[in-house]
Amino acid sequence: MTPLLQATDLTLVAGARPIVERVSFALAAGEAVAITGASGSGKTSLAMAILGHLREGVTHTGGSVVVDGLASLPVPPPGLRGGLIGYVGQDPGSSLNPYARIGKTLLQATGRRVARRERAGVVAALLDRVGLPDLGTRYPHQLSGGQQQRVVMAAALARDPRLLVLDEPTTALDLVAKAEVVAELRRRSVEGVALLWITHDLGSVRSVVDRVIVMDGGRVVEDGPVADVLDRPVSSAAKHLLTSACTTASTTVTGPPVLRAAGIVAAYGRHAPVLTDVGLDVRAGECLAVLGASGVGKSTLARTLAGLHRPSAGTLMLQGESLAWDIHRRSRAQRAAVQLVGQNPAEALHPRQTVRTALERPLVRLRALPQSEYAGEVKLLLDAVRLPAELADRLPGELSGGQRQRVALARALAARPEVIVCDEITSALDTVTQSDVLRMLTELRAELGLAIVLITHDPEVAATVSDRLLVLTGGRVTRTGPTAELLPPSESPEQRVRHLLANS
Amino acid sequence: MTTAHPVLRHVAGRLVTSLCLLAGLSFLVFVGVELLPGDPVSSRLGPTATPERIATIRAELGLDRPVLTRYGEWLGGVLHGDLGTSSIGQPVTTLLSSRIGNSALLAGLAIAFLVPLSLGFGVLAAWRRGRTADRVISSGSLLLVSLPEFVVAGFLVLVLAVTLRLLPAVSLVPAGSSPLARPSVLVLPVLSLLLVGLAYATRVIRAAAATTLRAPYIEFLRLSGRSEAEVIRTAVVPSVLPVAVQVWLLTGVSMVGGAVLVEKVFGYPGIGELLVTSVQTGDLPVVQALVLILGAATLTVLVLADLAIIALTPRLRTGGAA
Amino acid sequence: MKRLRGWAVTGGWTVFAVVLVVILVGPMIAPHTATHPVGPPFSLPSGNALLGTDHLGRDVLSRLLHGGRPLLVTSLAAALGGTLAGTLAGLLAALASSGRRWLEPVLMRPLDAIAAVPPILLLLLCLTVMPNRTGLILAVAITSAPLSARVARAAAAQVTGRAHVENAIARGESWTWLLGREILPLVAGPLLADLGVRFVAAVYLVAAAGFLGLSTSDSDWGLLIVEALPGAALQPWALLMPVAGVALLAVAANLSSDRLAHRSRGLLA
Amino acid sequence: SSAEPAAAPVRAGAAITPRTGGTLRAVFTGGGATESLDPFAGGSPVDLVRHDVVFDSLFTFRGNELAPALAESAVPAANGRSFLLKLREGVVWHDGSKFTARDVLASFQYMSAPQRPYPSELSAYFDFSAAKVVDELTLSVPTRQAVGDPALLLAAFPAKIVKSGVTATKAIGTGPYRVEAFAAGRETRLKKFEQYWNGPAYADEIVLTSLTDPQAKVNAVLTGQSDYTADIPYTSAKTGANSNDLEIRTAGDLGRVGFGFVLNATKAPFRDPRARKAVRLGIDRQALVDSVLLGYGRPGNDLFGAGSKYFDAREPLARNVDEARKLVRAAGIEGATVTFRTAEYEIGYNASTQLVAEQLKDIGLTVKADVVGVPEFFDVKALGQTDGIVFSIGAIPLLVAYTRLAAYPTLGLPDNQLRAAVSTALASTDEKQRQRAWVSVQTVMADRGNTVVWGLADTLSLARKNVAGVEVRGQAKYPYLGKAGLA
Ligand SMILES: Nc1ncnc2c1ncn2[C@@H]1O[C@H](COP(=O)(O)OP(=O)(O)OP(=O)(O)O)[C@@H](O)[C@H]1O
Ligand SMILES: Nc1ncnc2c1ncn2[C@@H]1O[C@H](COP(=O)(O)OP(=O)(O)OP(=O)(O)O)[C@@H](O)[C@H]1O
Ligand SMILES: [Mg+2]
Ligand SMILES: [Mg+2]
Repeated sequence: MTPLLQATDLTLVAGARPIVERVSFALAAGEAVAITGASGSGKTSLAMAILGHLREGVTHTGGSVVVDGLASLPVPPPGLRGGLIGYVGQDPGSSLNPYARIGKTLLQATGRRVARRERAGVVAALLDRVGLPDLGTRYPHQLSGGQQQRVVMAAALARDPRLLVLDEPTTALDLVAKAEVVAELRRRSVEGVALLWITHDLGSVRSVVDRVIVMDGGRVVEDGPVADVLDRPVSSAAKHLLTSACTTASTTVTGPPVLRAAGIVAAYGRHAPVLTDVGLDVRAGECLAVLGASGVGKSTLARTLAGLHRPSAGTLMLQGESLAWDIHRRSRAQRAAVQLVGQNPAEALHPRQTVRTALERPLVRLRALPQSEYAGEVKLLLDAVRLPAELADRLPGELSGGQRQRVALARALAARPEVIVCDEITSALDTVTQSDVLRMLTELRAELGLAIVLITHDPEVAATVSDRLLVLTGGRVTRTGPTAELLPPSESPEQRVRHLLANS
Repeated sequence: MTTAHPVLRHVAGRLVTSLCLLAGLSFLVFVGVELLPGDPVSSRLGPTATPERIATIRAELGLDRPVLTRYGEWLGGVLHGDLGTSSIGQPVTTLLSSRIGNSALLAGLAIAFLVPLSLGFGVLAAWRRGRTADRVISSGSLLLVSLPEFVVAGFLVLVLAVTLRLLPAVSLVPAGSSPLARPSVLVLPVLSLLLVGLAYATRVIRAAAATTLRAPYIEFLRLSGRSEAEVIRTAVVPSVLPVAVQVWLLTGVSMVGGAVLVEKVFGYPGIGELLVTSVQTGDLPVVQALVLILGAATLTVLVLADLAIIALTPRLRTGGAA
Repeated sequence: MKRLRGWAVTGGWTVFAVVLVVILVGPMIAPHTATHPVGPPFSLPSGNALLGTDHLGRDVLSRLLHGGRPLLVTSLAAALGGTLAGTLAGLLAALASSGRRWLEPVLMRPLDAIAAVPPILLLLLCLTVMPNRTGLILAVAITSAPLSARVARAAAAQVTGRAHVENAIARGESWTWLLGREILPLVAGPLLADLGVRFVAAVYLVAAAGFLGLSTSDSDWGLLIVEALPGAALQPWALLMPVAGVALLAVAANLSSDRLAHRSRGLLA
Repeated sequence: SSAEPAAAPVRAGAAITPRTGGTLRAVFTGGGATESLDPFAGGSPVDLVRHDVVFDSLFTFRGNELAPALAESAVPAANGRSFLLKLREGVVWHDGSKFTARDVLASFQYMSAPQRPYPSELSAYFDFSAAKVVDELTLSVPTRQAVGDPALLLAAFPAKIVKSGVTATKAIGTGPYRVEAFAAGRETRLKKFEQYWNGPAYADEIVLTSLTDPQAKVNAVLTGQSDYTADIPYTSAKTGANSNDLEIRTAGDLGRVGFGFVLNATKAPFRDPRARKAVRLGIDRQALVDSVLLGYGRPGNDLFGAGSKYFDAREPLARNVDEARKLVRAAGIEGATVTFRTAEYEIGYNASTQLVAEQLKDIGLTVKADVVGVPEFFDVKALGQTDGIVFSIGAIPLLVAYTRLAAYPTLGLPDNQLRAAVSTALASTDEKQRQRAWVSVQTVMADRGNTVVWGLADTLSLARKNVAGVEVRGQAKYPYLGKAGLA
């Protein structure tokens, strides 16, 4: 039987650098395969090539991809996309048409005409599949990151494709939501849909996929049954990825809070408030994790603290002095002191500015650094987030998803903040890079007394790095206290979440 | 709680501002026209008038009184619906009534064709960027843009009317009837206005659409198998509309009062030429009335254009920017 | 196909360069003066007058060669001035919608008022106050600013809410950076298209001003076109050549700005 | 070469006479919204053509001779301080009522009221407020100064007779056509008035169309939308008609317009007669005729009023650059810069100024063309500061031409002999004496005058060949259609 998907010696280059090198693998109908690999190892490039698409600057120099007997490159045959292959991109934030309401996007994704009367029902059903309430009348910018990601998933599932190419489809999801999506995908797989699932989170796909492919530096370094690869990895890359390393002892930091917020009420337009009476404080050198389900208002809280969203009530203090909510009314020092790393790294970087420019601007505006030191500082910053220095002169479009995320983080660090608010900054990172980055943040806490507000849906991450925890449910703070108490190391992740949410 | 509320408040505010602008404008123009070289009386009487007679007539018409006094009187009249009397003694209202309709008709027709055509050509050119269709549309529109409207109009007359005899060369409209009674006389004037406006609108829309087509969500829509038609319809067109609407509305406004040359070439009875002759002969009451009416129309359209930006930009519409 | 495109672009640059050179050295290589009659009016091209003569028997070629510079100085300056001012106001207004709401009406209402005055009146008023080239440039610039402003604002409204703009605002970037580096590169396409059209419009407004007795030169290309129109059937060259000149300038400028936009990836989207 | 006319224009349909019936469609330059049915309000060519067939004057011109119309005679008193006006019998108004002396008296008062946009200048000569009705058909009119030939003035200035007690815009006249429909700036439909005193007209209906663009007028006839248009541009004439059905006509000698300049003789340098003479010798008349008029015309002899009675048709001066240079040197103005004021008031004004400026370079004068907009052209203050102004006068009576020039302090020639001769020509009741006075006036003007008339421009029209009976009475730009029709 010929496989549904066959990649043979596929080679893609960007400039002179190969980003996918002689990749060969096959995928039978109904088979589920996970692809994993370090950030920047060529996973997204490979996925796009399967769909017959090359990003600007990337060229196809050899090999082929054949799907259902049809070559995707150089020009994808009609019906390949959408009908045969459903796709979920890595960047949900910039995947949705900003001019169409969610309902319209989903109806289009069904690929057929839906009678006017049935439309609302169809949309609601599609959203329900991925665990979302009826958000059909919203525009993409009115959704939280996790909601956007699930909408994209719902759109990919809408047309019953035979192959699903999923590029890190659960990075913005909390465990409950992730479990729902994974369950839905498992159902699909059982029904005979082939899955090609790019992920860093091998734990949660284990129950779905049959095989795992590990990529490193554009090559396939390992390809085997899931149990073999996960439990007995051969390649050093795979070994490396699978030894999740990061463990930092949580400490109890004392002293006055650097940032203290109280009584925050925040709403969008005339909708009901997203946040009600939320307060938090974080001390120098402390890491406060904010945990909560998707769409609960975590990003709203982050944006509010950063001065980008005006709450309707609440007070804010920085180093014991009152801090204005409006970014325009903050002084230069105050702007530098509180930095935000946003949830959507694709939009956070100007598409026409190089990484270097992005990193230099905070140096120019917020730190009085002589120009001669820029180059050195940029190098240091890139190094801190584990990015090679040669990336400095690339545009965001020429970076992988994880690389962009790290550039955004480096840009925030460039301001030498006292408090850094991180909104899901490790979601697109493989375990190795993730623990590197988290370790780096921990070092900064110790060295410079940096305070961190870490927004995450991943209790694992919260448990590893944070000192204290704040749980948001229904727009309110429902639990707060030392991490060790709220997330006892003895419980499994699922248990922890159930536990936390049930108690609130 | 309705969402229309803040928008209504915004509109009300804008209308009040517009009224103030209009009042200020009318005053400035009243004084400004006064400053223009040439004197209404001597330019009307021409070379046969002696300086003494000019002086007498000026006094008779009250033109020697202070500007402020005359402005006050005029404004009082306007508030009572009286736009004054033209220098040859006709009430300005009757003078303008049929012509305004004719001009609006001309501009309206031109816009009715302009909107779909410019959108179609502009988006098509952007979509086929660098291909033959784009080259044809881009260079065609560029060429048209470089030609002044009187050259375009003159060329159309020469070919379609004088040589081929397909259409009337001049828009003869019998006394007492409207141009609509003889639609054939509208074709060439509308076509001339359309071509010039079309070139401009197409270029701007092409550029806007080309920018959108490089956005990541377009790439994603394509990757998820949306047909090109769908991509264009649901993503590209909505993204160019805010800009396109500005161009359409402002072009339309300028066609009402600014179709001077086209009106002249075709002898079309609109207000563009009336405005120019009135300015040149210093027929103050007519200029005043026209500025007032065109100004009011323009400001209304501008408010609409602003609302269009809000209505067509999701972030603004939902963000309560009104 | 690719080869052909390359040729077209090279061709565009070449034509642009040739037109520019002609404009710059024109007065020096012109066989006659711009004003002296050299033969009977409306004579067709001959050895004496390579492009024939105009309605007064003046050499069309020489007038063309003399007329490029004033065209560039006046019309281009006016178009640039108007588009720049309008764009600046429009972008600022769009940007102000996030923070300084009061700035929007302050910038846009005066432009609305200008748009509400018929251009011909505006032109006359400006020229009465300042009856010289500066006045003319100013007048043409003022009439074109409102439309540019609106195009710029509508385009910018689509991008001002993006996270990278917010980030730039948050780190206290100056207006110049926000406008020039964050927003302009993403909306430059429509604005460049607008500029091209403003330039052509300026050419003919300047020519029209010549007929109101306010000419700033005696052989501006726009003026040549207006003058040649009545006799176009007798001596088409006198009309065609300056029209072609204006068109070439517009086409070539647009071709190369398209190209520019394509190449300078850091500046324009 | 293209300087030759495509085909020599023909004299206006001389050979054919119109038949009765049919609709004549004619296009004239319109005045847009300012057109009016009131003969003392609308002043554009189409207005004047319409006024001419709807209303009658007391006297009119036939060629350059006077002919009685509503009046039979105007007999001046011996001292010229009043005259007795005898009116025609049996004239009826369009509404059927009888025409009487009271109508004429009312018209006099109406036309001279200063509220009229174009009040008649006759009140400068006649004291209408003191005019008296003598009987049903006779009036006596006192004058403000001695007037020897009142009929000439009554014909030369607009003096249409409107019905007493009826608003002039109702357009009730005594002319051969009455107004059926009117839309300012667009169209007038005229119907034949069967009870016209001079016998009914030929065409049943005349449709007058207003257009402002000269090329549009030509296009209307070329495409068959109209039958006739007057005053077409020379470029159109040269391009020729596109069908055998059409012809280009000339109004002939009497319909020519004198094109030239008036020099400001009240200040240097043209206060000096040698400087004025130098300009006359320095210009190349034939070159101007060939360029500005495209050859449709002939050189002028520096005197205005060609084609009218008493005109001195002497030979034009030949160009003599050496002589002119000598005069310039003698006047001590070599290398001087003078300003000539110009506006495109008529087609060719700006062109002729530019050409003359080029020509006068040869005699050592620099002419700076002061191009202004049409509305400010006759600005009195500016006229006083300029050294010369471009000017044209058609075939109007010399009396009118010279009074018009004298009305502007800086256009009239400050010369006592001239002034005396013009007053004599106006006041004298003796034909011989008037004739001598005009000879004297024109001798002064030819000798040391300040007018430089370089050319006599043809007035051309484009007509379907079967258009007949179009007459020139006064200015060829607005011909008389009362006797016109289709053959
Ligand atoms: N257009 C481009 N031009 C140049 N280099 C590019 C381009 N696109 C991607 N790259 C580089 O190619 C490599 C592979 O990118 P890709 O997006 O496929 O990585 P990835 O495996 O998906 O990483 P991540 O897990 O971070 O998303 C990266 O090093 C990236 O910087
Ligand atoms: N502009 C907006 N208008 C209306 N509602 C909005 C808007 N932006 C976000 N929301 C809603 O507000 C709620 C909170 O959004 P927020 O982005 O803060 O969630 P989150 O906790 O960050 O979720 P996630 O983990 O999925 O990123 C969501 O339900 C979202 O749908
Ligand atoms: Mg990726
Ligand atoms: Mg979020």
